[in-house]
Amino acid sequence: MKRYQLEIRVVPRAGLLDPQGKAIHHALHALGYAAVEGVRVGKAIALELEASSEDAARALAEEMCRKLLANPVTEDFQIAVMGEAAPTGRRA
Amino acid sequence: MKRYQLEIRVVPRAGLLDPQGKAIHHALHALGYAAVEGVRVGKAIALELEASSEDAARALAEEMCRKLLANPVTEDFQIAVMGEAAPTGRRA
Amino acid sequence: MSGRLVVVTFPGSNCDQDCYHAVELAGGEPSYLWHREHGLAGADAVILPGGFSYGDYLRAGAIARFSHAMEDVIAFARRGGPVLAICNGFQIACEAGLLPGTLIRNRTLRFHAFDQHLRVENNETLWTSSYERGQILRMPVAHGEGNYEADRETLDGLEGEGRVLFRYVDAAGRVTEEGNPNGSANAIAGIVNQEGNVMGLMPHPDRAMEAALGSVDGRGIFESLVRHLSAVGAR
Amino acid sequence: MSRGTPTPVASPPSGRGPAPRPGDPEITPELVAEHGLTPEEYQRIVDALRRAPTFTELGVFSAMWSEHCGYKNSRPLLRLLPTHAPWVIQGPGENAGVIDVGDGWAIAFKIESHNHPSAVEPYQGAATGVGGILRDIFTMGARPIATLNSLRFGDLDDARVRYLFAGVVKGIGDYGNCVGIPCLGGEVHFDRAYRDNPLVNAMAIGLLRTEELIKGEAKGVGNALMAVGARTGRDGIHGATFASEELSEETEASRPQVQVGDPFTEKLLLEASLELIASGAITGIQDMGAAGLTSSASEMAGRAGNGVEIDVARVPVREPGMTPYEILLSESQERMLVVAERGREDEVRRILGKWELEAAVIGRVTDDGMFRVREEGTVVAEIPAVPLTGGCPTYEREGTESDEVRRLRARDLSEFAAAADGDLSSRLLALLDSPNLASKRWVYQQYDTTVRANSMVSPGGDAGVVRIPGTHRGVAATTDGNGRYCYLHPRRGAAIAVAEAARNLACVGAVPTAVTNNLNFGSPLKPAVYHQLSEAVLGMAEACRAFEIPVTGGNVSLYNETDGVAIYPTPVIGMVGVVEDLERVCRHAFQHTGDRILLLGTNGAELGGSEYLYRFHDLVGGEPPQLDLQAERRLQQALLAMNQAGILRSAHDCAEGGLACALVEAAVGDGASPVGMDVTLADAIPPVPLLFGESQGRVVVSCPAERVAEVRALAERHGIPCTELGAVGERGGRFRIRAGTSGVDVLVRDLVVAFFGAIPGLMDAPAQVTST
Ligand SMILES: Nc1ncnc2c1ncn2[C@@H]1O[C@H](COP(=O)(O)OP(=O)(O)O)[C@@H](O)[C@H]1O
Ligand SMILES: [Mg+2]
Repeated sequence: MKRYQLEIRVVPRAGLLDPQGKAIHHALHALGYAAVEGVRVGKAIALELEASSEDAARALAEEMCRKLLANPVTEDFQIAVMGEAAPTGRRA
Repeated sequence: MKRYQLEIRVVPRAGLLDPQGKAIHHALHALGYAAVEGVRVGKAIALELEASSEDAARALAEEMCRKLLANPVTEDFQIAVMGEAAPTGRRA
Repeated sequence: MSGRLVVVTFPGSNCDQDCYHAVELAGGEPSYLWHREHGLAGADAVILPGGFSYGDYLRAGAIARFSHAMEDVIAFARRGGPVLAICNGFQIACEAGLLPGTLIRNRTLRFHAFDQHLRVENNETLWTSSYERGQILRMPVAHGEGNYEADRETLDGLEGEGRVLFRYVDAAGRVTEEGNPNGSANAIAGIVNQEGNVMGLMPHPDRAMEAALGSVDGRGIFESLVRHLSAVGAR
Repeated sequence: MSRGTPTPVASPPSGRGPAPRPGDPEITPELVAEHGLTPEEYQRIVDALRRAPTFTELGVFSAMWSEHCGYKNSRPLLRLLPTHAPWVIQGPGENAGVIDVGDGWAIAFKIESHNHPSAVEPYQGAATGVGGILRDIFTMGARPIATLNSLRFGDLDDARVRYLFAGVVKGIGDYGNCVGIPCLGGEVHFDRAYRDNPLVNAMAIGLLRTEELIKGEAKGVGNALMAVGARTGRDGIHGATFASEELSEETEASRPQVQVGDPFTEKLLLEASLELIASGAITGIQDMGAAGLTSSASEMAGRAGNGVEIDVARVPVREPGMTPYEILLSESQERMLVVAERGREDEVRRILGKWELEAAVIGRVTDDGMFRVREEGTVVAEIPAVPLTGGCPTYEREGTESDEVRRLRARDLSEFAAAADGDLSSRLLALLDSPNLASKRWVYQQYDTTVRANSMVSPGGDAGVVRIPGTHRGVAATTDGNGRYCYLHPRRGAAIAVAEAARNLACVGAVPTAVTNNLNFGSPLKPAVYHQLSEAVLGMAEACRAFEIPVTGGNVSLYNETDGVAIYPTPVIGMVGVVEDLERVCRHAFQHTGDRILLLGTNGAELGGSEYLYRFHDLVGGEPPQLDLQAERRLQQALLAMNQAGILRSAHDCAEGGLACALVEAAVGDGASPVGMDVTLADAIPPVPLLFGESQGRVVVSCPAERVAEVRALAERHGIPCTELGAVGERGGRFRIRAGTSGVDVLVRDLVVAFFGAIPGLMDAPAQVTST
């Protein structure tokens, strides 16, 4: 078993209302960033887990997203395995 | 000017308590994912902007993070330029 | 005999006592079920109360739905047992798939707490039988994530089948921007599932049970339920 | 104060102390100074220990002897406050004050400041402030039933101020809402004096059966000290000392001092603590608040006259490699220290476990009066508990009033009084547009005010009222304070805060019963500030004596300065009252068209310190309103008598903005059904001070026409002037005030727009979004 560091993005489905993204979009325009478009705000979840291989780690993370981390009705997710984690896992 | 697609992660400073990460960590353990550690939750912000170059885009995004997107006291941020955006910028 | 209503308490529930008290006022028999326990045997109806189960971390209701109690509640609902899901309970019910759609952050991104007007859209349900159709109610809302969203088909289904029971309106009873506290699609405040036995609503009937507190408009929901239970001669 | 420099401390004067811990810095005069200790104070430490302290011990002393924990500069003054009354169950000195409210019920209540944390990080600073005050309440065995808050910010035209204001309000709301405690009221004031040093004072009230009271005492030698709740991290190390330093460019950059609140864990801790106390398995419990484990353990030992021994290696930590210094001084939130009956530790673990919380035995109660800390085998700190908790030097300083204030107070205001330039209606509308006078609905609609279904009067009126379930009684509460009055006349200003709070309570029909207070001031090392502090305490004491209202606790926040400039002296009064009969609760809004409107009290020609002067002449000056404590007392009694007789339809205090604004507030109510009004003022006073002056001792009441005689009679019996002003008009009608040849005449709808629209108008622009 190895420890892997993963970064998961959970983002609101395209087309679905995103009040936070909208507010930030407005705020950025108000601050003068006129060329900013398509702002979407989701969650960035970083975690470490044990798995036999990178693929196994990814599969495990996918399962977690389906079960808990993402709302199947409204959110999509992407998983990035950042490689092996430092030996001592920081406690959450 | 070109349009770039950026992905920004805004994450709680290391060492600061992350109650949300803690709760998700507990929940994942309760669901049987015993080997998960170090869960940290931040914001995943996706946006498109216009800039003369990739570096210019990154610089602009950094400025936005400092001014608005990240809380300088409690959060760090990372910026990834995902390359040029599809011609029609999705509206937020 | 009156109905035995079980109020489920999750870590972070904070309207469980309010619901318990509301059931008493409506003439039902309340009891509590701790989220870690099983035990809906003998229950005639279940209430998922308001609050911040698991701090609403990740998504409101996302973590609570995995408790032992919720396994039973889901089974109970599938058997046709009445489930009243208020505020955070509504969010939990959506996460658990007992109700369609989802509740996202309020349009303003701010928590809103004030008295809100609702319109009874359908009074031919076990939840609303003691109201008039079109009746205007006033009761507190108190939530940060009450913005009801669902895809077109779902919304059309809800509307077409009369499953939108309560809608946000202004004091005059009209559906308006200002009258919609959180930006919910179609100003939806409360819905039922296809079978009609699970109702979710964001406002707090449990806080509108006594004139001394400003409104008795919430009584109708609890009284309709209790009346229904005694009618079907609670099992 | 400081003479000489500390003798270099190579070899301890006498006795063997703990050996210095590898990696600890050497104790130098610089290090001592960095810990906020003067050379004299350091010498006292050496004397108390009969040797030089270790680095860990120095940290412990500096926290316990900080202003925040040690009350160095305020304790002698606080002794002047009246603290006794037959109904006082617990006075100052515990986590919170406790009073008897009848039928076997008691309430615990206290106010606490989180000014500096909120200046650095408004959201977390305010949130953790609420968390701390709630723990102070439920560690007394009381279930929190209400919160209030008192806030001060700069002017809202400043983007940084809007950011602080929005963040603080959201922080207070998100935390209290999640724990599920209704907000009953509070206040917000805006003045440039608070621009970089906002004030965030949070108050909480809890309900308990008198026999359920428990204290923060380490009783029973051999009993176990247990750390319960959240794990210990590197949060806010030295926050206690930090809270007593003035804000500088440096502290702006002091990131690690931010503490993050977890209201979910707090809610679990609340339920678990009350269950623990009910179980009888524990003999004492205290929040690990300012100075964390250090203050809770040493104070609990001190109160019981015992000692404690702690092994830091057994404290559950969030991060590896924490030093004893860090573990002892961490201010991680949502942690408590409990003393468990020997042999019942598992029972404690079981109860905490039910609530998904940890409980770990970290030490024992001893009989040697020592605060002893081990790291596994080795002792890292060994300090006599008494000097540590009680030995903090206190200072009585010389105060002198600043000439500038004397000049400002002497300022002649007649030019402004005269300037009634034509249209008073537009003046009134412009005044209502001031955030200080406008409705604070934008604020309190972000707070859950109805959770627990016991709120009888929610924010928006003179005072909040929450009922005591199963009785006809209720508890009323309010917070009040006016920094401008206190700046111009600290003693009178503080007395006015007490008088206004009592008036607010009497208006809703509650008997003013007890006070908690928060003293927000600049640096006491400055004679001008020390003068403000001592005078304000005297004013508070005088008023509380005159009203026979005891002070059961409070909090002192000094060094509220930015780059050497102090905030206004801002004593905040949190007052609770008892409502004997909930049926009689009276609200501030006019109820019925045709009801008569009467004024209790006397109009004056007093513009000094008014919002009118600040708004239209950018001036904080003149004599603040006069105060007649005996008349105030009689006014309170008259109101309560009228309330008893059930003859009032509404009662509303005249405060900031004067008579005109009080009438507006009564006419617009909560905005849902505003009513017109027709009032005539006969006083021989120029219209501006008559309408907008802030004379004290005035209340606007309304009653049915047939009750006017009774109101007059009761007023007369109490020696309170009573003038009939006019009548309540139609729904949505005209709002008329006739004052001599001039006056006000507007549609009440226009008042509603100005009154409720002002703060949203300033706050709801898109660029407000903060990252929290
Ligand atoms: N920060 C706050 N939190 C909750 N309620 C508030 C706050 N600020 C003001 N309020 C409410 O707004 C109303 C008006 O406040 P204030 O002008 O101070 O009243 P008064 O002058 O009678 O003391 C009161 O009911 C008060 O409780
Ligand atoms: Mg006030």
